[in-house]
Amino acid sequence: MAKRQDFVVRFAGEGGQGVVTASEALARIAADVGYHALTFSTFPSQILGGPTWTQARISTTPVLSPGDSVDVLVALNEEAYETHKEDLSEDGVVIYDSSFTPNSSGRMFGMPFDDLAKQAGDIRTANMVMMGALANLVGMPVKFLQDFIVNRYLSRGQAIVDANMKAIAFGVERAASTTFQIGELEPPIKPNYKQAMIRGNDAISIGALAAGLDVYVGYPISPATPILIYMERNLIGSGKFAYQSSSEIESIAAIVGAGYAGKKAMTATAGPGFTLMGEGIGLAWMAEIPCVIVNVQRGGPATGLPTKTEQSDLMTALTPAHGDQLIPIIAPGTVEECYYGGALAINWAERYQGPVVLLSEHSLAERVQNIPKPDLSQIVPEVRATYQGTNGYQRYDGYELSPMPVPGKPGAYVANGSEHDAMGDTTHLPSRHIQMTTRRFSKLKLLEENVYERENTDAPIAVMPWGGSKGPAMEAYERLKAQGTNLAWYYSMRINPLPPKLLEELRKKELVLVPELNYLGQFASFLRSHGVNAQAITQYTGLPFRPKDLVNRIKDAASAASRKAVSV
Amino acid sequence: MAKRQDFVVRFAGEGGQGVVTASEALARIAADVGYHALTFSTFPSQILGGPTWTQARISTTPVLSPGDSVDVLVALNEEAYETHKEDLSEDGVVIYDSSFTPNSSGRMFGMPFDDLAKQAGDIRTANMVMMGALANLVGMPVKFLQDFIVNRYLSRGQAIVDANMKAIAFGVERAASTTFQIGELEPPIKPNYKQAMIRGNDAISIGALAAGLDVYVGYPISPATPILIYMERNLIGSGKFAYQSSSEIESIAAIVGAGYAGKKAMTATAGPGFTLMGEGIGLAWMAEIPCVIVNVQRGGPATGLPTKTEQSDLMTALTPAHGDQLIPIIAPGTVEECYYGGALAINWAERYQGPVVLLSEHSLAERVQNIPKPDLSQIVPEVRATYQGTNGYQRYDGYELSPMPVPGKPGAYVANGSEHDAMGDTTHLPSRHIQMTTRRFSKLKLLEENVYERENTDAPIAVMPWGGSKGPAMEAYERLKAQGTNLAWYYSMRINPLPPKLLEELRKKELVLVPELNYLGQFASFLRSHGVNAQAITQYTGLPFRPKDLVNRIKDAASAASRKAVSV
Amino acid sequence: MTSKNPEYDFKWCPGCGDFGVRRALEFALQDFCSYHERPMNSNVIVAGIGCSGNLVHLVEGEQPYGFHGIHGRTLPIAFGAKMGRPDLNVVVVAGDGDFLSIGLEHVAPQAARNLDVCCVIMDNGVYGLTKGQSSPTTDLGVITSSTPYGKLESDLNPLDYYLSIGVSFIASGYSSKPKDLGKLIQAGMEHKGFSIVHVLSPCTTYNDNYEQLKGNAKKGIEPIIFDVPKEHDIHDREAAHKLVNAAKIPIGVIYQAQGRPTLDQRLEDLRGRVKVRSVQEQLEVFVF
Amino acid sequence: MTSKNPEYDFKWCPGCGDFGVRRALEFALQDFCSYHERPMNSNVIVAGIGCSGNLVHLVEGEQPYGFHGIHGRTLPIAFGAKMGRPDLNVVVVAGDGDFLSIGLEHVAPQAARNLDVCCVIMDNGVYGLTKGQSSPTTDLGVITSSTPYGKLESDLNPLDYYLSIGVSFIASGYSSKPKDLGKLIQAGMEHKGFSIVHVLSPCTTYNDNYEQLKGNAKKGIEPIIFDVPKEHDIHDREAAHKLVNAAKIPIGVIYQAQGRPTLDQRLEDLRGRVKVRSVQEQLEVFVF
Ligand SMILES: Cc1ncc(C[n+]2csc(CCOP(=O)(O)OP(=O)(O)O)c2C)c(N)n1
Ligand SMILES: Cc1ncc(C[n+]2csc(CCOP(=O)(O)OP(=O)(O)O)c2C)c(N)n1
Ligand code: SF4
Ligand code: SF4
Ligand SMILES: [Mg+2]
Ligand SMILES: [Mg+2]
Repeated sequence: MAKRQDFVVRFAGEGGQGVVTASEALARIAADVGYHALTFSTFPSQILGGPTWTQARISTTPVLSPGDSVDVLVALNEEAYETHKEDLSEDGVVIYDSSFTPNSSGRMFGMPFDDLAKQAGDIRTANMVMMGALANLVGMPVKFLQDFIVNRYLSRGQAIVDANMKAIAFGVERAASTTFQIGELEPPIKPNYKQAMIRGNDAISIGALAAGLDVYVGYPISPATPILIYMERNLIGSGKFAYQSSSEIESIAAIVGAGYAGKKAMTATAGPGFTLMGEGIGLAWMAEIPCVIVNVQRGGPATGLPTKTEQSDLMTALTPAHGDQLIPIIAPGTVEECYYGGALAINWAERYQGPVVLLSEHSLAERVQNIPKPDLSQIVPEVRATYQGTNGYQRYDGYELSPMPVPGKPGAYVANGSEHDAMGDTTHLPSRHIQMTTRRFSKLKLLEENVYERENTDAPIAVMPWGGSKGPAMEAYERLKAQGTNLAWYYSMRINPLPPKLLEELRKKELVLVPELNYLGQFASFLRSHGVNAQAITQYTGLPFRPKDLVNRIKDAASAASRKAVSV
Repeated sequence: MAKRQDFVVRFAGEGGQGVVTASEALARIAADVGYHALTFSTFPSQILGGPTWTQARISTTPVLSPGDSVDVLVALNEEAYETHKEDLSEDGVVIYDSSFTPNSSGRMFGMPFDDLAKQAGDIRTANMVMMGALANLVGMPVKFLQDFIVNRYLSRGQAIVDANMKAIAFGVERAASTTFQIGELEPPIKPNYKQAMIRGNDAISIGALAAGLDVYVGYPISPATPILIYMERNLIGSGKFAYQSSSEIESIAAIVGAGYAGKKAMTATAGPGFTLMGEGIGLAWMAEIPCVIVNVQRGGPATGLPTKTEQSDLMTALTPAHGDQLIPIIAPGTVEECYYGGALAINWAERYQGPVVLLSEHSLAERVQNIPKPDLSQIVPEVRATYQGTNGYQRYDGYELSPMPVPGKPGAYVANGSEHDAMGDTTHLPSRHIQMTTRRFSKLKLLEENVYERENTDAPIAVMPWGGSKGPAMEAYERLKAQGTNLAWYYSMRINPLPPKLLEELRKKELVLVPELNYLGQFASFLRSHGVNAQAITQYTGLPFRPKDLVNRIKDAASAASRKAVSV
Repeated sequence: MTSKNPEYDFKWCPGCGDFGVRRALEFALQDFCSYHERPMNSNVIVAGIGCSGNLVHLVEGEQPYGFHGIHGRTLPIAFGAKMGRPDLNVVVVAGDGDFLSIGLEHVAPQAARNLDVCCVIMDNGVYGLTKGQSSPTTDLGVITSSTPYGKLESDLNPLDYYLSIGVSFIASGYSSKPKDLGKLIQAGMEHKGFSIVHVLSPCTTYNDNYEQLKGNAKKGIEPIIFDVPKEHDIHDREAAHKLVNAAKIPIGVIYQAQGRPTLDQRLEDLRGRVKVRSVQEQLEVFVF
Repeated sequence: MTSKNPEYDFKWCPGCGDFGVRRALEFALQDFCSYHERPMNSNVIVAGIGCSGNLVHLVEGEQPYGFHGIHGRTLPIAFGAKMGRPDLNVVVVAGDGDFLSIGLEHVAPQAARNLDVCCVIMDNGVYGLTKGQSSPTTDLGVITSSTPYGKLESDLNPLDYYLSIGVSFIASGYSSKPKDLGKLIQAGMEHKGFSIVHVLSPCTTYNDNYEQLKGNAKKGIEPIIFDVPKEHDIHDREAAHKLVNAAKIPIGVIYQAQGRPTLDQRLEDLRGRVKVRSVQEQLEVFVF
């Protein structure tokens, strides 16, 4: 039998049982030895306790989705077992805590994690008991685990190292005594480049900082809070400012104020906060003030599903406020793109002098993944065109972008949210409204960049996911390709403006299938309004797509379309 | 020469010179004698003074647009003359105040309005001096004016009546001494039904009241303030409540609270306030609470153009908040539809248990027009389905609408803006999010009504305006028809959900031309996302379309499309 | 609206002050209903977003109506519900973040209107639900997840704030004495007008200040709360002003205004003064 | 930013109090700039939406920067501008509706932060620009276009409000004495911290109360304003509390806190305490 390319381990229990640490540790260990790893978690909305599960997918090649099913389920209590057993793959194995006895049998065995940890000398090593058992089940050399322990804990004393070693041994022993195996994992191909193990939210933060962020103002909200916390801790140098606001309305107005004053400014929020920011975003568009709004999407509408993932804020992000506008949007699809997207958003805002929305989502925000170490040298922070003259300047002159005066220097004007003349004074002249509207939209051209992914472009039917659905869609696409299905692949994290050449290509397709996590098929609808025959493949469960579901749904949609094409 | 069917008189001067009263008086007089009349005004945003103009269009048949040009310009100062002279029709006449001398000559004559009024015995009769002159120019019998004066002023004493009579005589005299005429107006065909002379905003208010409105909470903003003022004055009976809020965020949450408590509740605002209401509207959608939000559109974005007209809030109105939703929208196109639309909005909200947006706009809000007296008996106030059982009821059960419990009666539940289970408790179960999302969207079906206008439906190219552009588009359509152009006509004030049969028809069209007052072509884009080959004819000047411009643009667009069709 | 619902997926942490507040509210509602012989379903609880707001799902026994909406908007929702239906007893439950940060704008207008609603505020000096950021009542210099180097702004004195904007009934409570607290809440409900019962309700996970509140004689920690002195005249605004500016936090009724009509009373009075026109009559104004 | 711009289409009504406020602000800006030898373009005026906010377009002479944004958001815009650029002198100009109704939520947080911004509030007791609706400072019972049967809620006492939330400099001014008012505004700009100069600036069109303010001896009308007594100690918070709760309205400096650091000073202090890591160093944390 061929060796496995990847496996998924899910840890399920109560919040507070170390479930999150377990999967992150597993991911970290796997990455350390050269595998590719990616975690996925959903939390209950309660603070302590509550049913919690997280998983790690370990693979020999880079993967971008949580996968289809679970190969090893570590169930810390009966409820966890009952909830998750149906997600097990065919040859999946359950390791359960001996505190309960599952009411069925099969490929499963129990272990007293805590007892064994205590025997090993430290109750906190229960994790490593699991890890040992896992290593045995998937045929991962125990040496990797042991090296990890030494690296991590030696500084805290030999006793801790020893306890962990013992814990691992107990785990290995118990698993070895069963006959189960889930298939040996191929050995890792250790990447020859430097790597970082990072969460989507942190990647956005660092990307923005790499592009020169000066000011951050945000209000706590799941799943965007980690960006606030990152900034509060790190954005503190001279000329820098990070602050928790009293509301999202304050956040957006504050970054508009900072952007006006010459600073690169950003906020991050989730749906409810984003909606509250609408008026301020409209102001930034109208008064032509650079600023970046990160919306880490969660399930909506209203307070919605704060700890679940969804891609249902696109329509609102395009026109968050009344009046004519179409806000530039970047939607990263991977943790790596969170970094580059964060930087690009800052650059776009400076370049076109207006608000830019970065649409991330819960599943990316909380995902820990090893990626090539972000390349700081690839980010060229753009510097806004500023007025350098000595006076008499008309800030809003003409039908295109013009340099922006900076308070404290010559060029005083009124940044104005009412329609205005060239110096920023309020006016209602039709000719001015025409000029300024044209001017505001003309600037979007500066953001048209023909950067996107394309593959097998001759196929009449294309798959084009957006945002966090990229991973599962790509995996589905690869499988369909392997099955011989003729499909084109397109992907762009630039959502608005879309790369013009991409749009041209899409318009020529018979059908463009858009997997997206919402009810309305929001991106597909946006594409249709651009003259693309797009059709959404939707899901609204609060969870990411599973590649295997997408395989089926893409296949069905594609063949329905072909049948229709024939019968016409 | 055939007699004229209509004429347009524009009064232009400084705010405070009675310009608004003049055109409304003219409209009222004309309507009194059996003509159809419609005013149009734009105000400066300053409070007193400032260049102001308003006009009245008088016609023998009902008209719905301000027309193309000006037949008589009454210019009260030089600036007014200079600004408006280019809008004069070919045989148009200028009456100017003798306080200045125009720097050109032509069909024009001066009169000392104030002096003549003083001579007539009352400076306030300057209006009637103009009216007398006008009557003479357009060949309208002076008797009508005299009757109007007697009706209006007799109760205030004979002296006032006499002064007005004299003023009219002075006006007639002076105009008669010129050789100008703009063509005699056909005599009126007095409608045999009762009429009302009413402004769009008042029509909305009365429509909503006719449908049983209980609670109104609003914050002042142009051009929606008159609805607040109407309600404060009139919605005061037992069980009724009208109040000025401290902000739009308070307004929306308050009407959601009232709707929850069993009341028919409404607010009115303009773009900036509407954007601020986004989160509250999303809450009403999520928690399934009936309420109505009137958005009287003005120029946007941001503070925009508070005293100008535009139709640029459609996209925001469809998805005012994050998350999946598509808010029902009614957009009245005439003053009459303001009345019926206001009532329908209340009914829709009760019927589907959720928020409904009524999209009016500045030009309708401020328009005074004579319409058939609104028929109260045509409005059947819908009564929300309420829970009548005695207990154990699950408010959010099932995939479709269910009766709503009313506080104070059995059926206690939690109205919840977080995703919830059947009793309204917060939950994150995927199955619940699927059920509730389906449920929320399924209710839109209850609003699908096949009520719309259609004409010449066999033509491959259709014209389909929306909202306040209905009037100019209809006039353009009629002219094109008269010219023999083969075009279909569609119109619906139901914007979302669109009448299903209408959509079916539109999908079959080669091209649907959508005149709309915005840059993006928002409704056309919405139609394209529904699979209709729609193309917008846009204008973004803050002013309504002129029928003659539309005639040309529709003709051009239609023939470009036909050429393309041929060349393919 | 019952802790036993298996689909409902939130629980307070062990020891959370909000348990006591819930108990107190249950006492208050029950006593209020039996005293006035009104059904439990004539009460509406409007809840904020936060750990505190989850109270609305956790009331035991006979169920009041509830509304769990969006962050910071309890008061305007309560405003609409109450003015639409003055017969209902409307109670707001919210946290310090919900009520005094994002929702702050809504407090003064209701005080000015003297809206007849009772607010029960659970002040734990922190944002609990979002895991420990600073709130308006967090002290200057305190380290939280969002103030890693210490909070840079002063704390708001909520009781002083309520007093200055004219809230007509103000009480200060403590979550660990549900019976006493229940009485304060009941008094707030009985009060005709806008009442706030501001409760110190510790967050054991992110800001466990039980010891500071109650004191610990052994460790030599003085309690920072004290009972409102018996002789305090609750109708004396200046005395109340002194009380809320004392070095420690008073527990009890701080202030009650006398003779101020509520908004619904003023509205009722207006109805007596003004002629109501039917829609038909209104329409006639425009007919010619 | 000049009354002579032909495209600019707004004018105050004759007699509007805002003319005087504009004049006073011009005095203050000029004196402030010449005293500190800083250019006029280092001042930023953040304006609210209302007749009052139009001040930003009407400043004569050398031009400061301006921001005329959206209704109610002057303070958060000023907050971002000031904290991004502490070297700028940031001045807020807004009306009673803009600042105390829709914008009310933003005042207390800036007081808590002691943001170094000076606010000039033009209180005319009415919404001028939207043509005469009631505002938070309109008295109970007053008839306006939105309160046809009399206002049903009490008025807010702005000075008391500012005091209770800890605004560190509070002055009360009157538009008809631009020289005096200019001095108050200048003092507010000089104050290190959050300062509010609350100006009685009558609306001749919708709420002409000049006579009540100044009094009219002939008609036997007593003025409702009085000068802050010479002996008033502006650093005494309790004395200030008495002053703002007096039967009439004091004109002058009401209160100034001493020794309270501003937010930018606290931030500067923090920078001294904490090690700043470069982005490169931050990234290394994640590298393995
Ligand atoms: C508009 C909006 N912003 C932010 C949030 C996220 N959020 C939920 S609860 C909360 C703060 C809760 O603090 P508090 O009101 O003190 O309640 P506690 O949890 O401490 O009881 C925040 C910021 C949200 N749900 N909606
Ligand atoms: C979000 C929003 N709501 C409402 C308005 C309408 N509006 C403009 S100015 C104003 C009130 C102005 O009152 P005030 O601040 O007292 O200024 P004044 O005109 O009296 O100087 C209102 C309600 C708006 N522009 N934006
Ligand atoms: S986090 Fe704090 S406030 Fe929230 S439930 Fe836990 S103890 Fe209570
Ligand atoms: S309406 Fe009042 S506040 Fe506005 S400009 Fe006129 S006088 Fe001044
Ligand atoms: Mg709290
Ligand atoms: Mg005002």
